[in-house]
Amino acid sequence: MGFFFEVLIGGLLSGVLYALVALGFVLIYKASGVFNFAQGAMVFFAALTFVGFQEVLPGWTGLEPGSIAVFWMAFVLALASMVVLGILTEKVVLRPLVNQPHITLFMATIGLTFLVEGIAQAIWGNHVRGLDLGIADEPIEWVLDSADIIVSKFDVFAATLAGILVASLALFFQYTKVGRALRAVADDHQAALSIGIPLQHIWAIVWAVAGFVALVAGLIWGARSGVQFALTFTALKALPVLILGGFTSVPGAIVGGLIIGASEKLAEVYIGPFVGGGIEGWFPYMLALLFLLVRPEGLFGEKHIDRV
Amino acid sequence: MKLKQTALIGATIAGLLATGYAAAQEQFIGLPSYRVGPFGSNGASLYGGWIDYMAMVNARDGGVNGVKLTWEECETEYNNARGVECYERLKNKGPTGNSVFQPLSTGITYSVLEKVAQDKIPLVTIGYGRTDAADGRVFPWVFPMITTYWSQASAIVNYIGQKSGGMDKLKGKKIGLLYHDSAYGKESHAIIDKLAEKHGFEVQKIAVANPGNEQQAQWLQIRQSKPDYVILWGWGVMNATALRTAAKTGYSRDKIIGVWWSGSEEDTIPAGDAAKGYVAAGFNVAGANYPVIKDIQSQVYAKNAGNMEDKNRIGSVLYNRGVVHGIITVEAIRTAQEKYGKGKPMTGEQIRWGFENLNLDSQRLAALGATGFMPDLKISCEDHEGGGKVKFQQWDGTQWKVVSDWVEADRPLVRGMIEESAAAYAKEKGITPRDCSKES
Amino acid sequence: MLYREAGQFKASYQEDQQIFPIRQDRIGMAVILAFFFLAVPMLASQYWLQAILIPVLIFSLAAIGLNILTGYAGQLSLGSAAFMAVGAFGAYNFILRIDGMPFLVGVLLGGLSAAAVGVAFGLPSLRIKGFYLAVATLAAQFFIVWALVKFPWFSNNSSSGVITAQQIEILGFAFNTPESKYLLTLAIVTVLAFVAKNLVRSTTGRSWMAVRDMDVAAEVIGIRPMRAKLSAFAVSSFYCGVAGALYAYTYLGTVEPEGFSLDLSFRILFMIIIGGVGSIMGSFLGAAFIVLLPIFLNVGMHAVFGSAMPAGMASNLELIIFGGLIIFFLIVEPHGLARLWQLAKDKLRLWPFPH
Amino acid sequence: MMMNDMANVASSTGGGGRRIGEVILDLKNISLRFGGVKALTDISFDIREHEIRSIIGPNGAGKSSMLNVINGVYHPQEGQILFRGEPRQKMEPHMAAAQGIARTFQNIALFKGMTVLDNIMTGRNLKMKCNLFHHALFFGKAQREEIEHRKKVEEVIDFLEIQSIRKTPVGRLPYGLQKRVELARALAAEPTMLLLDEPMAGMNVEEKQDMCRFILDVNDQFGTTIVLIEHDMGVVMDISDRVVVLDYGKKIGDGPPDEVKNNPDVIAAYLGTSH
Repeated sequence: MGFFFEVLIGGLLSGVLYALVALGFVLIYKASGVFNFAQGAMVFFAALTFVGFQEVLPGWTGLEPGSIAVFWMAFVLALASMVVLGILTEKVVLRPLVNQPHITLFMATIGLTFLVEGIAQAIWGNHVRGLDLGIADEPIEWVLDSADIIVSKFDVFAATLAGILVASLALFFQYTKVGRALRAVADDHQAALSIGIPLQHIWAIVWAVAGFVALVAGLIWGARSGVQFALTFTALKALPVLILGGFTSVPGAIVGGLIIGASEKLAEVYIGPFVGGGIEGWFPYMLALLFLLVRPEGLFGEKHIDRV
Repeated sequence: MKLKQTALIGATIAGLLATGYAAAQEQFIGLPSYRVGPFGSNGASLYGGWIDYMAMVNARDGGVNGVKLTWEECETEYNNARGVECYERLKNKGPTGNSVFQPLSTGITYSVLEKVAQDKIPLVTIGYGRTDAADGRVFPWVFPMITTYWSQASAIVNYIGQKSGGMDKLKGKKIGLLYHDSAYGKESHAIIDKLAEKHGFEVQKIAVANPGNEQQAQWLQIRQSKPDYVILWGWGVMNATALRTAAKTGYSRDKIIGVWWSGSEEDTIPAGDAAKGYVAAGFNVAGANYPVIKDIQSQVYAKNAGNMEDKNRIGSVLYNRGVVHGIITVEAIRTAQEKYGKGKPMTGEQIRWGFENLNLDSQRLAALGATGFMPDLKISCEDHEGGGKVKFQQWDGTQWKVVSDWVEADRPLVRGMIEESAAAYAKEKGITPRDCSKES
Repeated sequence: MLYREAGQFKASYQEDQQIFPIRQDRIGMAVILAFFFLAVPMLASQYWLQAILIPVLIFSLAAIGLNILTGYAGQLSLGSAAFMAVGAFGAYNFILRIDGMPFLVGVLLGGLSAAAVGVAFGLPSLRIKGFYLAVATLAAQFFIVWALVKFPWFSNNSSSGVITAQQIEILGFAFNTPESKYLLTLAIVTVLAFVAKNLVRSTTGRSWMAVRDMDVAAEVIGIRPMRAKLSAFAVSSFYCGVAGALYAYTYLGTVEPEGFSLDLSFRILFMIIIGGVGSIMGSFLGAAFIVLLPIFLNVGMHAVFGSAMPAGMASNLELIIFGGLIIFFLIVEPHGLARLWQLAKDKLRLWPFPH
Repeated sequence: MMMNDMANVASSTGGGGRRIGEVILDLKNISLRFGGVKALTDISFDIREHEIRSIIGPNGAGKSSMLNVINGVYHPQEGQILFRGEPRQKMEPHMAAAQGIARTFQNIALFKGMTVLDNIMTGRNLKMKCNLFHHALFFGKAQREEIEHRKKVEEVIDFLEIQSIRKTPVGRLPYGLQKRVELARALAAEPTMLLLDEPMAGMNVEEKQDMCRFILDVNDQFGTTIVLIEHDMGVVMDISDRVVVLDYGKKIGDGPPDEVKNNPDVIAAYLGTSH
């Protein structure tokens, strides 16, 4: 039983990280109806930019490598880059495609994925880099001693961070003027426009926020498995998360992430051995596929009625 | 469609003509490199080392007996189709065509396996590729040199035996095999099963789905079944993740033995402290303190040349592996020149002879400044592997430290499997194996 | 002046329904076919045949497949490469396991296996649309490649999972030179391209497009969305499957499941976006473009920088150009190169009198 | 000559002339809900063969929902539908099409990426027998069939006077012409019953007159039963045989135009307030 819980807890905690990537998708989808396939590439771009600045800043400023000052300067610069990237994307790529079919926008973001990956690697090079956030990825000892269950300090830290991020986003949407405007936009573009909400202004903000979320996700994933190209694959796992949670729901992204994280780990451990293992690569997608057949709108999504 | 395509064709031909071809006293080496994509950082070090070595030979010795080495890279992105295109593009360049094809990708190796015999270009796969091609009677044009995967697996088991105090102590032990769930990873299964049977240990095979950046489930399984050792048969991001997750689940890193594609700085540095104590096999070692590396520093980098953007990587495992590729390529050309005429560019066919008669004994290695850097090597008509030895290195947190001498594989067992598999291939393809007693 | 349709009148519906209603187009197509069937094998070097023309033809076929599904029936798929894999491994196993299996029948059966798998993964399309479906096809992409690696039966228990295609033989003639492989590929691709053209201009094609443009309205006039979507999946996967079989037999010779990666699926998608969504001709243009561009860049950069070329620059540039072009085409010319081709022809139609 | 052809088509489908016949479709106590929202409540009325039956009512009265129930896009939770006396079970739109029910839509539902000709050809879909393999080969059976149906389609094109735009992609046509093409597509199916959802919305007077003429011609020459939703009361009262009035999903009136016009409920709920 201990083993089961160990797998379950580990799965839930890594699910939080999927949720973090999925959150970026949801924000943009809610505000502008775009399914931003490039969110994964943005996570990669963010992490790479952060690590890149961390490398070059000591040379530019004479600060101690690895110091707190360098960390925060790199963070701010990376965040600024993400905001610029987000706003540019909105202005250059998506605005000209307003009112095009969803599928066209989706394909455009696939193009954006390649563009962003290419630019990131062209600027920073493509060797693997480590990223240290100062929290060791080790078991919490008292849990290990008392229950013989492994719970990683880093995972708990990451989950907490993700929780804070989600909570502050929720507060932001609920209580700020921009947040309210954003929800109005999400409900009905035309109506929002007609009551004088500056749509494009809002979109720019959303893309910037999505860039911020991508940076946080990139830092956590980068610290977990190194900053490298494979981060873009990880981000793909956010897709089944979205299908489970629904494209428009922030809590959905969280719950979906937890379900995907836990079920893929449990499946690998309990079903994997019977079919030769390695099923983690496709299991979440299959799960999402089966789920789609039962409830196409996701757990928290809105049911869509075709009108003719 | 016509017009546009003709225009494209014309322009590409112009491009093709504009490069390459030059004076006759040159030996052309096509480099199907990969520097972008998921494995780009590995490719950058490997091909960097190889190019630097050739640049050093040109600078220090004026080439091989006066024949300058020239080369051109062609980006494969580790993709088979692109690899084939590079093969075709490179094959007729230079005065004598491409000297040798070394794609550093098993997939590309398979894709050109049959073409090389027709085009008469030796295919050299050092530490990857088709294992049974070590039977030179069936595969005259293919050289899986120094150590094949099977030899490596066997040497790792022998090393574990040594550490346990003798091969008989392996009985009843449990060894985990954490492998990349792909053709590459599965290459380990047959030989490990055979060895398990022979020595009486138990194998637990655990697959990791590509790309391998999530291994929580696998390591929890390992934590539960508590194997005595874990062999890490990974590639790319999977390696660092394995080490980190092992740390997370409390599996001792000095019980993890990696293969050579899991044992480079590219694997340990991203893992941070979690990599400390980890042991990996290699047919070359890390370190910049070898005369051959020092020559590269003084002859190439001191003159502001050199291929590596990141100079810290000089002397890394993969960089040095690239240097090994350089040494073997250059020595094969040299050997060929001794038979077919010094100071002349060699054809692919002549260089094939050079590879087949390559003999890097300890004396030659010393002359090359590579004593202890790579194992001694003797290729023959039957045996295109020529060594089958690996050294083990341990990561101390900042660098690799050699912790063993050259460990041999169970040669009779491996050779038996190679011959069996090669014979099956020969039968399927209707190939009559060469009679090596008639080769000169 | 030469490209003029004046004076060509259609006296019957039959004439009006020809594939190429304008006489010059018919002549042009005949010239193009003659060029590729007769002149190219004599003139082109091995490099051109093996490294460029054969893959362009094969990818054109895969692109036609995806175009049928995405361009005509409006269902987005990110799993084209996996269906190619099914075709390749299917053909391999049919030829391997059934004695005396003729090559062409083997390829056909490979394509049909892909069609069957395609229909299975197309079932969700009855309930879901757009990027939801894209995620379902991702499931196909990952699952199929996993299954081919995992069950050694598919690769005839090869220790490495790599299959080596058997010698191609048709009626005793062995296809082992680049020229003969090229001609075989060209013949198959030409026939299937015409078949695709026939399908899209018939009732089948019209029901695909109807479902694409407005599925509720299509159903109201009596088109069964299920039949239209599943037939699109079947035909599309069949094309991808045959392309996969050719990829193994006439192009690479050996293939491994991992070769049919998500990245390849994306590339095929790019071919149709750049070449022209909903255009058979566009599939050829797109395939040629996507195959040639990286080679071009690489060669071009070498010409400019020589061996001092910054490492990886060509490939990063390639990613940037691909991504940029996708966005550019979607914004500026959603019908891709095929539309530009059409515009050029329209200009030519008026030339030399522009008004 | 062309009109004669059309008349032949019509007579072959059993119509011809304006003799109002038996009840062809009988709707009994239909109720339709979306979640908690009631779109239609307990509605009953019938449609007779060859008549022009109009459904009117203010915006949101449930008119379009009614048409969607008739051709199977929506499935009412309660009530019974009898088609030629047979009760209908759960049915899909393509089955309605197979029973000879065609329709046009309030917001034009043409296939935007296709030409006018191809759009109208889709209307022949149900009558074409060739399968995918015939199409793949094209020559022979598929080609013969294509030509045969092309002839019918050309008759419809002539009838609606849209010859000049045959090869134009419908997306490029002005609104009025698109409506006409949509009608053509419905007619190409040679329907016994034609559902028209605001066919004249957004048209100028001249276009309206044309459309009116086409509707009357269709009804007159082929005997096609017509169910019409229209806001223009002048048109409705002019051409309808009987009119159903809906308000808030309920039926508030039913009968010949004159009777409905004078129904106090209708005047109060509808004619008196809006329009």
